[in-house]
Amino acid sequence: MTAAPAVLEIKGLVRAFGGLVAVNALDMTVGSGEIVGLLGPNGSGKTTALNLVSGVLGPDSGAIHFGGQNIAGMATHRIARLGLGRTFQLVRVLHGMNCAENVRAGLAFHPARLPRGEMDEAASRLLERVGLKGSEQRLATELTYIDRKRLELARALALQPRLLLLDEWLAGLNPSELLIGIELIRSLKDEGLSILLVEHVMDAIRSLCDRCVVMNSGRKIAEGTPEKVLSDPAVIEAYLGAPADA
Amino acid sequence: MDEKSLWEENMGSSVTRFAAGLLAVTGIALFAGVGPAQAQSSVKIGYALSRTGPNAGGAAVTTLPNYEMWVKEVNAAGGLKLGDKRVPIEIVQYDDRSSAEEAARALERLITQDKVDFILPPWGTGLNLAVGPILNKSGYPHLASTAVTDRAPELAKRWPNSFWLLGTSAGAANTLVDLLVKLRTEGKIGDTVAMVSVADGFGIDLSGAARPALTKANFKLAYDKTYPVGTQDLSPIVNEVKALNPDVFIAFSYPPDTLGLTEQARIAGFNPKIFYTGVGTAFPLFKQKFGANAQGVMGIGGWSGDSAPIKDYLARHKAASANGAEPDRWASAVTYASLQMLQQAIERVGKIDREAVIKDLQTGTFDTVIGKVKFENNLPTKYWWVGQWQDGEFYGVGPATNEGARAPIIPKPAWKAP
Amino acid sequence: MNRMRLAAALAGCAGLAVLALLPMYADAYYLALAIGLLQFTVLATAWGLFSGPTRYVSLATTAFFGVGAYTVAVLGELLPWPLVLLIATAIGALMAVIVGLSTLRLSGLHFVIFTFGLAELIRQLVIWYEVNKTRVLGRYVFVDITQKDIYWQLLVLAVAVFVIGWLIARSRLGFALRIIGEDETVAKHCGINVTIAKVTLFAISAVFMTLVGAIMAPRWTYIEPSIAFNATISFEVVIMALLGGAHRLWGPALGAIPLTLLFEFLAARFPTASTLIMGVIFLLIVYALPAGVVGLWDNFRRQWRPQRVEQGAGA
Amino acid sequence: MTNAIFTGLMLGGMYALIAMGLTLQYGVARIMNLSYGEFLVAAAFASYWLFTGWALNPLLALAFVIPAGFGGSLILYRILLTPLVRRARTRDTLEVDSILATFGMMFIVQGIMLSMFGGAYFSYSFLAIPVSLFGEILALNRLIAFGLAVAVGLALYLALTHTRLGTSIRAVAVDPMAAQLVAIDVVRTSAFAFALGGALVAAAGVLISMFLTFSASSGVIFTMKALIVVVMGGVGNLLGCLVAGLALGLSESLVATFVDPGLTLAVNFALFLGVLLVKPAGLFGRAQR
Amino acid sequence: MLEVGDVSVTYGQHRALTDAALRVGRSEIVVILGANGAGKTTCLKAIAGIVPCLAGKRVKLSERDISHLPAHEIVEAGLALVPEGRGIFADLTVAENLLLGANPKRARDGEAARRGRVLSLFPRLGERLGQTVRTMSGGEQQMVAIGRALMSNPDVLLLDEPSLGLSPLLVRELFASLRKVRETGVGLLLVEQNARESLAIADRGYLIENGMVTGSGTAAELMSNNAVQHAYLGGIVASAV
Repeated sequence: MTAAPAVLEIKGLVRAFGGLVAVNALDMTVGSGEIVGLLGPNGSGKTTALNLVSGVLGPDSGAIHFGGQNIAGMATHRIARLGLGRTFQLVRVLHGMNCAENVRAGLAFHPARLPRGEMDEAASRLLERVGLKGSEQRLATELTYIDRKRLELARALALQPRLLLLDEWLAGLNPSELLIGIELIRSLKDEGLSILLVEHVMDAIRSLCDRCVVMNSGRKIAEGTPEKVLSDPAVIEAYLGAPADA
Repeated sequence: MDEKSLWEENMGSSVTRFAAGLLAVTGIALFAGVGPAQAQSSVKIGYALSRTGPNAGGAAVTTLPNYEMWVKEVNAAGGLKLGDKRVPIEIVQYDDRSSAEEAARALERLITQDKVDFILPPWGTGLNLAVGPILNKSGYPHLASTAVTDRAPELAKRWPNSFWLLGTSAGAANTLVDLLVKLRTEGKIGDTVAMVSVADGFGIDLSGAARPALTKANFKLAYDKTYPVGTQDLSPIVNEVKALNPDVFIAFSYPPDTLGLTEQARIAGFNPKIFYTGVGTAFPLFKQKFGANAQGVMGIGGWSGDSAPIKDYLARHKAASANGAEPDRWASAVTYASLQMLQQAIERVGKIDREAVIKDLQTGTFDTVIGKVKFENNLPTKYWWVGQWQDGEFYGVGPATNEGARAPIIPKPAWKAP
Repeated sequence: MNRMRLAAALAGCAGLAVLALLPMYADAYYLALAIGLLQFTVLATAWGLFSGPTRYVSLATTAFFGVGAYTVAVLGELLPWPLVLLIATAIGALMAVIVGLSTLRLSGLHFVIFTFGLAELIRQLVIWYEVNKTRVLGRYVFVDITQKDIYWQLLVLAVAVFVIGWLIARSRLGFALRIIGEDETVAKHCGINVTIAKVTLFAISAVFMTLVGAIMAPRWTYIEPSIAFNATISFEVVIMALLGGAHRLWGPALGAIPLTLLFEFLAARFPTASTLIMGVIFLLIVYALPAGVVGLWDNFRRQWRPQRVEQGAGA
Repeated sequence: MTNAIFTGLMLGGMYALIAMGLTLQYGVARIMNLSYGEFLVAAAFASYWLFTGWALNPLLALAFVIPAGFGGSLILYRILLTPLVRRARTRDTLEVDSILATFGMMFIVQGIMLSMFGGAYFSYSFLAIPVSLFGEILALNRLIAFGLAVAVGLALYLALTHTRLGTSIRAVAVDPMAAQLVAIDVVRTSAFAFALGGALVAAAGVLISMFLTFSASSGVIFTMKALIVVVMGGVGNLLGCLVAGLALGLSESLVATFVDPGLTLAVNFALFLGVLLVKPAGLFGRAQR
Repeated sequence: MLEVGDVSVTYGQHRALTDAALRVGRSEIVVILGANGAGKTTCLKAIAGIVPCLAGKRVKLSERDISHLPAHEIVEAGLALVPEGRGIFADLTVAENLLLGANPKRARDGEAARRGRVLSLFPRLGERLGQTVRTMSGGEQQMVAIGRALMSNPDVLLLDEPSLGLSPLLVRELFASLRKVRETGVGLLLVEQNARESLAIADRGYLIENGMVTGSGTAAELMSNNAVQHAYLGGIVASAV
């Protein structure tokens, strides 16, 4: 499908909660330097899929290859150290810390960590990168919703990830912010980062994604370019419901 | 939304002021508590007792009523006789909360802050041992009247100011075994013995001493187990022992267990020829709970219930305590006797001279409610180790050579329905 | 700023020197009181070291304390004192690692009760061992250690617990723990091995508790399980640390010191009614100080800081 | 063997009886009541006082002590605990606050009992008569306590599962936030559950005073026992309480009979710790917490 | 029937809702549209009294002022909320959840009849009365939640993303049932992702952006409103519809 070697390769992934199969036989790949959108209505299993990849949950069956290693069921911190950064659907920043510390949380614990002296500089650089220049000393609680999202992204980038999981990172941004956000993600791709994007904002998906995978009720129902999947009748039905009957 | 926990919440400033004030007042009050030394118009006597915690039950029965009664009596008579004048006793008392550390600190406070003239010991073996070095170092006489330890002779040597009035567990065990041997020779009992003990200092020491003594005397030890402190149902033990049908049942138990074992034995109809329990058998509570069924039950301790001083002591104790509580028939009388000894020693010396008082205690003879007492190497020569409830009184029956010893009722009469 | 720091450091050293010389002029009682204060300061601070960042309420204090005391009771007369302390450290750390690995996945109250049960279990096993193997329950500790020695050792331990606490706070471990305390999920996604971080901290905290037990043991000649594994110690330490404020290194000490003094004062002033009064005062504190002494301090600072800034601007 | 089982069941029934009130207080009202044992001992003292002073049969005394326990707990919750409940923003905060507050309560209740009765041991004899059951001799008073424990446990279990009030109590235990959505006054229901727990602990106190020796200082033993049973059975679950109590009682009596009475408490704690390691939420606990 | 004004909510420093005002009439279905995080859910919770609001909040239900009532009394007054994530008692059975739904005193009369109506609305619940809710599928849990809310005999029903996690077929069934509910005289206020379906059954709608009500109109107006399309539906409508 893609020429570039896959950074993430998921095969036959299954995870059930009680009677509910949240992710059902999911296959997908994210190629190197590729942005893949993971789409689907709320409750279709996207976040569960992300949680399985980042190790928050262990799969019932299936394989997840990340950088050539099967990480299915591996502890989260080990996956993170392999170079996987993520943001959360409900933005999670470290409220009691200032912005610099929030970013340092990402800098301090991965294998290729910097010497202490360079840490502050790196944190400032990352803050600037996401548009929070000069916010080093501000407490995370004092930030607006948008800025918390930026801060969360900076923390994920601090891990120097090979793959970035963004869980509705653009949700809730106003139109002008959305443009900035899209530019930011695109620039990350230009730096060679692979990104798996769970998103509802279709403008963003259109302009960013190389490929999309659409899920519904735990299953993959479509895959392809944004244009292709967004015109797929099955996708439209999943999203908007079948056209109302008379 | 961030969840803040208790230690991060803030609060109103009035509350702040209140709390700050509270702490400040506490601090001031604490240091104001360090009063100036008093002139010698009274004899200051201090003690720390377990008012709370696991030891409180024992201290409240055995020790506290005697301390209070003695002080009241002495002061009613005008006080301690120092030379030719009488000086009233002034009491300083603390709660050691049943903790060795608190007891140690309370005594250090009595010695250095309150500068008391004499110190009465705490209740129980552990606490008496814990405060031993402190009393020794500062030269206070230490009349341990509620401690049973096999190292008593050694401790008495190590701390010459200390007197161990309840003796050693070996003494207790040997007396009991001697009595059993005598009864066996008389053909009154067979040679099967069942023994249980509480897994605490007291039970372990006593069973540890009784075990070899019984074996040496060729008794068959059919059952020999321990149970943890705080066991709430002892019926498995009683049932199992009953099935073995021993002639003699020995329990080195704590008061709640003593009551529980006796009750369970009665319910299960376990009626050996000798039924020996304790601590607690000698408590008035035992008689109160079991009434006529106490008849023939043996236990640790005892006194010469027929002697006039004891009868008088019993009457005075009843009159002095709240709601007419009786003393226990073992360490209570010993505790009171220890106070009498202290009093006599002080009065013979005639002044507050602790060194001389210790000397007098080591060498003198004392007339007490438990008879004449004279220490040898800081240990008394006579103890009551085996007592028995006979017609509503707990008489000493062993050692049989003691003055006032009664003949035991063997076998124990059958349990009656309540 | 640097001059301020220097001044603070000098003041600290001076204070420490005063404390170190205390046994020279304090009488036995004040020495005993100081020992009590140090004991609870170290215990509560060590408790806060672990429970502050992780928010686990541990009632295992007395388990470690008792193990320390028993190490001394068993080995105190056989081996040189530093070696005894070293062994106590090792036992405490080992026990903490085993307990930590098996229990730190429990949450909330379950951890509380588990740690309490653990202390009781160890106590029962010690009793059973003594009863069945050594046939003597109580052990006598006759070692050549004076009250002053105990005081100095505790003082060293107190300094150590603060220094180590301070170092941890500045270390990667400390940073990791702050993140864990804020959000464990985020911590994992930052590559932090949460289990190792927690267990390490639990072990460090446990070592201090074990050492306090070991150092205190010679104070009481006689050790038996009910003395060494006294459950009230666990409760008092929790209460002190929570009262002081467990999320700051120096918070628990601010609870331990006034409460120890308060207990002492009540026991001395109202020996017969201390329980009742203690209960009432305790309730008052709980209602009046919802955020502990540290909260009081933070609040105080919050109220004053703006004014200070204004003054600074004006100058 | 049968004897050991009978004894174990009776003991276990007693443990369950002691713990049932706490499982309501903690499971529903979310108050981790450290003064629980003190209330139990207070009820035992009340029963002792009524029996020795007024010659009132302890079983009749239940008629006075249970309402007093209910009323007293209700007042306590209203005055002392409601401010904490209102102040608490999360369940954890309330837990810590209630631990601290009831720790103070523990001292107060104990102090009052000390000043009223002193520190001595208390015990009296009531219905301490042997009855024969399946060839085994048991004490009638323990048998009655066991019977009442099982009866009360089952009755409450049925009431909680089969009545509207019971269901709303469980609703508060399961999800206090959602309970508001069905017009349940969470604070009132919690107060009721706490008071019901108080009534249960009062009943337990009266019943165990018939055969256990107690003193003003023995409350903490009962608190701890109750806590262990509650946590082991699953917080807020009466059936779990009964099962855990019986399991502890049986293990204690079997170990005492066949292994060594010295190991009973160790085995109790080991069993408890074992259950927690395998099922952190307790035998009947809900999976997610 | 329901009139709301000046509702503002802050979470810490973050202002989630500013002076929201809206109105729901009798037998009316009103939908709130807006992007994730815009404040829709907060708005419903504030009306239902389960998040604390800043001073000045005005909520009137059937001419009665319920602004300052605690949450459980708001239910008693006739306003029921089906929260996002359903807020059902997962450890209890379906029957128990329905029983609890009828807990308000206003719901006791005619409980049996109402229960019959709910079960005919969601026949699947009738088959599974004894089942613990936790073990049911997402759609079934949603039915329990709505059924439970209906059991309280509400005048106004607030629904937070009722179609969340439901298959298209179920969504259609659900909206059909909501229409039936409306026919009984109940006013409905819903927050929905599923814009087309919800606007199709709605009478009117409000648009929330960044915590503020920025627009309102009839369903038809909103359907063709550019701002709505942009803020909420994004490009997908433009391209796919």
